[in-house]
Amino acid sequence: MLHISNITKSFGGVHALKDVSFSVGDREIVGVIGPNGSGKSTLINVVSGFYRPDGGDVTLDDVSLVAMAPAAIRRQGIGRTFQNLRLVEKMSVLDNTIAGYYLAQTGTRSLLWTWLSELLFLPSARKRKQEAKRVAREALSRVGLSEKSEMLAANLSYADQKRLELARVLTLPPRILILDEPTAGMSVEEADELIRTIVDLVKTSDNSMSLLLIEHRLDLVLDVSDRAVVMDGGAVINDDVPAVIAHDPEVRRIYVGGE
Amino acid sequence: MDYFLQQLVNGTGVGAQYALWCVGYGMVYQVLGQLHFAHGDTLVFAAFVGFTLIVLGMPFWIAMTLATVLAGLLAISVERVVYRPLISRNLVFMAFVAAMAAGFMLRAIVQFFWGVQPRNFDEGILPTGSWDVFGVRVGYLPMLNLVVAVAIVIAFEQFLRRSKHGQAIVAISEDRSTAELMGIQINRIIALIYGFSGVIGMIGLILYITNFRTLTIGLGFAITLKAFIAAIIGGIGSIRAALLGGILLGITESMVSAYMSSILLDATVFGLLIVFLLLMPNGLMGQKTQLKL
Amino acid sequence: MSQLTTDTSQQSKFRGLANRVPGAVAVIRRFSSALPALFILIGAAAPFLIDSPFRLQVLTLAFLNAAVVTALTISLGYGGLLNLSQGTYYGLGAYTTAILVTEHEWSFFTAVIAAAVFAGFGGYVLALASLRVRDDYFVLVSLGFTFAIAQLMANLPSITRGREGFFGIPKLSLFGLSFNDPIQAYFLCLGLFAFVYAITRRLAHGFLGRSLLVVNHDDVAARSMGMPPFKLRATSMVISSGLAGICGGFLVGTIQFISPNDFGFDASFTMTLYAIIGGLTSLAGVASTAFIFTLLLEEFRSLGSYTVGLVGLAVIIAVFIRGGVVADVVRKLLPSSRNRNRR
Amino acid sequence: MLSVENLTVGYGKAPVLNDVDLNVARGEILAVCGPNGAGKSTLLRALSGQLKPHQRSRIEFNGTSIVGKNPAYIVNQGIALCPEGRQVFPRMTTEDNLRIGAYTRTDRSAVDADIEDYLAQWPVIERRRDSSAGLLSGGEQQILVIGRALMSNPTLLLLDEPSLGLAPVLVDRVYEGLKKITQERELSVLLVEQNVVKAMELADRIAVLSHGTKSFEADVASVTSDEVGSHYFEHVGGE
Amino acid sequence: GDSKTADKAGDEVRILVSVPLSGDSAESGQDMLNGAKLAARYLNENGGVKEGPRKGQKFTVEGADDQLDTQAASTIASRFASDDKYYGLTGYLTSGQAQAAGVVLDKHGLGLVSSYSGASFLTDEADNIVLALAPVEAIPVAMIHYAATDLGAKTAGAISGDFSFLDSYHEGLNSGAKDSGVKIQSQETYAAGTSDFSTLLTRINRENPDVIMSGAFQSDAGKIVAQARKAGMNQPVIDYLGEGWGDSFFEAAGSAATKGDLYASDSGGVITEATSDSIAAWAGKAFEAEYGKSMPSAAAYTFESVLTFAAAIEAGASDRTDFLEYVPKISGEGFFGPIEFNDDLTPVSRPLFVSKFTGTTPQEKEVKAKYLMRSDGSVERQ
Ligand SMILES: Nc1ncnc2c1ncn2[C@@H]1O[C@H](COP(=O)(O)OP(=O)(O)OP(=O)(O)O)[C@@H](O)[C@H]1O
Ligand SMILES: Nc1ncnc2c1ncn2[C@@H]1O[C@H](COP(=O)(O)OP(=O)(O)OP(=O)(O)O)[C@@H](O)[C@H]1O
Ligand SMILES: [Mg+2]
Ligand SMILES: [Mg+2]
Repeated sequence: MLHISNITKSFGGVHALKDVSFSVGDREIVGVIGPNGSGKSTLINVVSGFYRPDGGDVTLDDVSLVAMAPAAIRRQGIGRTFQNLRLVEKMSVLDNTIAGYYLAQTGTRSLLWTWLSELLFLPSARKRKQEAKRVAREALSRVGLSEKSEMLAANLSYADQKRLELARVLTLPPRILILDEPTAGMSVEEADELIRTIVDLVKTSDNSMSLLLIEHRLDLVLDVSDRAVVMDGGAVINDDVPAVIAHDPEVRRIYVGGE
Repeated sequence: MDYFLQQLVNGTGVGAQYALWCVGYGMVYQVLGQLHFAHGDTLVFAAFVGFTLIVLGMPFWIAMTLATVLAGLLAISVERVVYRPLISRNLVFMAFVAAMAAGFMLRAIVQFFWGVQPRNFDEGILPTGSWDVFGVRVGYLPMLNLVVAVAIVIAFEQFLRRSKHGQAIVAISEDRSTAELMGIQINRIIALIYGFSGVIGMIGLILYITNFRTLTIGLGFAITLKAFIAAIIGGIGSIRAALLGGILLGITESMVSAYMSSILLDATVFGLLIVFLLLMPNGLMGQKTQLKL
Repeated sequence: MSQLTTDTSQQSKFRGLANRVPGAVAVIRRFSSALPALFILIGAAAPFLIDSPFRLQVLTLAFLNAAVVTALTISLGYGGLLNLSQGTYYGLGAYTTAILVTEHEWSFFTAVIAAAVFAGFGGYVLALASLRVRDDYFVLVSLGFTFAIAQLMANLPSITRGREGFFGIPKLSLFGLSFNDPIQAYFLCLGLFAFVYAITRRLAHGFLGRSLLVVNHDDVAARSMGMPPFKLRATSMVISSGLAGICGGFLVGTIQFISPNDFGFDASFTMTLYAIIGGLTSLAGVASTAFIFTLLLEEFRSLGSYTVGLVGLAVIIAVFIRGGVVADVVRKLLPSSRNRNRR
Repeated sequence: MLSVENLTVGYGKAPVLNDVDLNVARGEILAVCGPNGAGKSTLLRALSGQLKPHQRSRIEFNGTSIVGKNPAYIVNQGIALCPEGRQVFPRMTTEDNLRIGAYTRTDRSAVDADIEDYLAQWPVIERRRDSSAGLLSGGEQQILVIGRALMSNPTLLLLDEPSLGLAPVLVDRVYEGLKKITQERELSVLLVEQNVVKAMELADRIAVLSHGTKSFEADVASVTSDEVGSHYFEHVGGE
Repeated sequence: GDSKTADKAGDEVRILVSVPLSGDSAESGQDMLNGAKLAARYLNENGGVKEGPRKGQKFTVEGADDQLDTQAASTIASRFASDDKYYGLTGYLTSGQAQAAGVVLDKHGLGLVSSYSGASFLTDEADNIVLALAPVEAIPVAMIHYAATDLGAKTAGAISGDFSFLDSYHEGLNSGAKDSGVKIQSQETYAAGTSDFSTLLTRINRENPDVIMSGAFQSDAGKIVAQARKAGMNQPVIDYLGEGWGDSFFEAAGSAATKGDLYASDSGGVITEATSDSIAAWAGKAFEAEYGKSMPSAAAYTFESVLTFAAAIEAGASDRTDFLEYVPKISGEGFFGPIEFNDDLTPVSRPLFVSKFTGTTPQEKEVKAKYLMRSDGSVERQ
């Protein structure tokens, strides 16, 4: 469903992406690995509309996304998290999450109508508010933050802040979920558990949902992915099932190193 | 043509005056990102003290030197007493309001001791004549302003470039807590900047006094406002920008009243500035902030 | 210390308390939302307790000011648009109303609606600038807007009757209450305040407020969540300025004379100051700051020329109290409750 | 060299760390592990002076107390913190970020040499030396902040999750580099790390923080990583 | 509840003066307040109220800072209205405040005296505002008449502050110019706080007018003259608002005051002209002794306003609610001569003097012409 074709992007002299192409199918989990600075984050910034590519195209169900604004792309169904945290630090954990739901969900109806119904105390507004709370709580419990829902986002430990980002995008599950290092700062066990939860969600969700996962924990990625894309120097150097990638000597050399 | 040149010179003179105020103000703004809204009032307060010293018989230049020192100290104390407690709590807007209020209080003190009458200085502190350059009148004092402003900017930029302070200041403006982790004594450096802003602003005010010979209470806020506008037009990022912003503002004002309407001066000048900002959203020399996610 | 500062905002203090005493939360919540209602109730009784027309007039204006400044919280506090033009919208509303009722003989009610629309449109125009410029640059645009409109009001005598002011406004009334009777005028302004407060509160605490906070804090995050920031920003401006326009209409009713001078930089600036002192996003804080400062100003006025300084002092005290500086100093001075963990 | 006793510190009223004792000897590497929210970063913030500990806490460094001192003072004493989450100065260039790390040093030419040295060692950031640090990729930034902390020539280095966001190759290389430097310079390291296995490869001793107290400490030679892991949740329900 | 008895009003005549005491116009406001205080002193030294039930009562004057703000003016007015210890309300540097106060007082059946603002709408729209001042339009008419007839000017350049009465001033300037056959080549305005006038002066100079009409307050006028002379503009300057302020003007003008001819047009010339036993002569001396500067016109008009209250009380308005009713019936000696009002509460006439400076102090001047300004805006040379 998501097709990335021939994307190139450079910043001044830095060629961050060179002719990148691959696709993500329904309910597929695609892992993206590659050395630091290989262009992984840049790629998802292009897909989510924050960067405009120099060339190439991104389509979701044959709708081209490259000219769309990030907000519109989110409403098309591509949800992402950030490698460097982007939380509203002065809001509570719960409020951060609710905002995620509100913002994503309102795209589907008119803003004006939303406000009006709220101003006029219409039952629909009330219902939506409760719904938002419920969904937010659910998302928080999914990532294991239920107990901290009243804390300010700024006061969370690093790993918990990463969890919160994830919860925020999960309030309204996107069709393509893109995660940039979701487990940074977590211990092996915690990371395992979190990734399994996400994978579960992807595999069991009612609507079809796919996952594009950027992660440096190689064993974990290879373990859960259906396919893994290896990037180096802005280009895709391999795109195959995990079993093959795991034994690719090139991948060992540039990425895993040692031994 | 002569008319145009004359007006250009006039505008540059006004702009050089703004620039000198703006360099001091802009320094705080450019390097610390703080709107120092007590700037003008601290200067005017110090100048009134200087005026009193003159009335008491002190020679002009000694009195004004003392006033300059006082301006620096006042600026440092405003930072210490008003800004720091609030900014360390991350209450930037509150700090801005409190600074305004500190300005109000200084103004009230001036009014209490010196009344609302403008104070006038004697003539002849500096020669006020002008050169005649191909029929265009170029005043000594506006040119002196310009030279001093440029000299200060160059000196300060050199100082920043050569000393470690330059880097430290940038670091502080980006992220205080991490800057502290580098071993930077942030409070000391901030005090330094405020002190400089007071001293440089005061130099500007002294030149103003030698030229126009009057001092009014209302001048303080006018200084702050012009400095603010000039700093924004210049763009956050360098002190040089403040200088350019000041001069550009002066020239724009002058050209608008020379060729358009003096009745709608503010409306026209601001209209132009807005258009300019919309075209150059980061000011004249401001850095475009790139987005990296 | 941006990373490390702990709960400085009201909200989280409140939550901290709530965490420890779970039962307290409901009580406090209910109480705090009932507070403004209580306030308005007391306000409604005021005219029967006060017999000085002066005090009544001051209270009337205090409610009017509180209303305009409360409206500002949406764009300034929640939307994060450093809006220095609230006084201008107040003025646009006032002039629209004045012109329509005086020269076109509209009813006050319809004129005020037109005022809201016109001022709201003005707000939209300024919001357009937010597409290009941010933060302090936006302040300058807003400042320019304020200066320019004030100067236009002064220099378009054929429309605004010029810089000496708009004279000859007829006696106005709304819903059968006449502005010409001090008590009825008082109730009109009190009602206006209640109206503005209710709307603002509803919007701020609901979807709009929450979304605006996100947009304000992190544009990128908001976009990644599916919300185009401009739409939200523009809405916040339109609401703030539209409500200010309505308040402007009421000003015309109340003092029956307006002049461009009243809607210049000083007016806008003061409003923004009140909103900041009040805590930007705390509606009750903002409204009460505007209210109390209007009263204070009138009290200080009898002290003649020291008004400015005393206001300055009051502002610093208010800021330090709200900013927690006072609390910290007290904590340091009282050895019993020494707490060295906070910086 | 560093000795910490009864360290009690937090953000509001309730402390996050309770009576933690720690010691780091000269040239020693102590790894501190623990689950999320255990207070590892809080510990480092307290040691670096960003947080003021409770009165009863003792922190001595080379025999002098550094409790309650400000971060700048502590850096001057020779303790450098590499904070968690890539806190680069985004608008400064890569090179300037390194240079500001050497702020407390006065030997300019030696600083320049050290910078060149470090850049030569890390081609990933060398090629971006004149670019704003904010534009670097996550891993590049991480390499940068580690280098920045090293630039002050500390005698004690506090590292908060240095492997965050690094590709496996780079993690290995960072650890190798650390090992080398500690040996060359007699540098002591307090390393907070989630990757227990990696941490144990480098460290001399390992401690586990769990729910704000130290629940375990041992020489790495005497334990396995699974044993360490088993101390992670010791205190659950205990409070 | 507004009904009161004479004894409740106390045993003195209290007058509230609403003027700006802070901000850019504070100096003018302070001068106005000082003028009113001086008038109270004058009346008290002469035994207070001379006739009627209030006989022997003394006058006190109290200032209130209206900050040139409409809202503030209206609350000051309602303070006045709700407190009947005050007998009179006066002051007002600009018309807006007077109008706003008038609206408030109207609800209570009270009136005020606007001492230094006189926009035409004050007379047209309000029937409870007494004007101490002749219409602003009249002043430039006289100025330009003098320029044309006595100085032989054919062209003029004008510069003035962006004050609230600017429109009226320009209106008078233009109609006066038309009547006198003078061409106004440029009309420049500057904003309060300007100190560098070089741009505007260059623009005026481009047309090289025969005479410069300056409508700038106090030291601004001095700066304009100084800068004009420095820029080589040696035309006669006829000033309105500048001289009256006296010392500020001269300090700011400095040595430029003696380069080229300077003319002032104001009512303060009364003092120069006055016979030594007149009120104006007394006030001029007393003001200088008390406040260390020559008496500005603005102070003269608040002085006159206080005298107007006194005269009204003596004419029978012992209660403040009767004040308006008695205004047209007043007769008495005022600052500018006899106090006389029309039925529409405007003064029958006000004098305007055009004087030429002969030295560098405010006192060294010679009256060159005297005009009478009527309340309908017409001007008559004496
Ligand atoms: N906005 C930008 N301007 C300039 N260079 C950029 C920008 N964004 C990324 N780069 C450069 O492009 C390259 C790819 O960066 P990217 O962030 O995509 O890497 P990455 O694969 O996500 O690495 P990591 O695993 O370390 O996060 C890097 O060398 C980076 O410095
Ligand atoms: N600024 C703060 N204000 C209040 N509480 C905080 C603050 N920072 C952290 N905390 C709380 O202190 C506890 C310890 O946090 P800390 O960041 O030290 O954990 P950590 O062990 O470093 O976790 P991680 O591995 O996730 O980084 C957490 O419960 C966290 O919520
Ligand atoms: Mg990345
Ligand atoms: Mg941590």
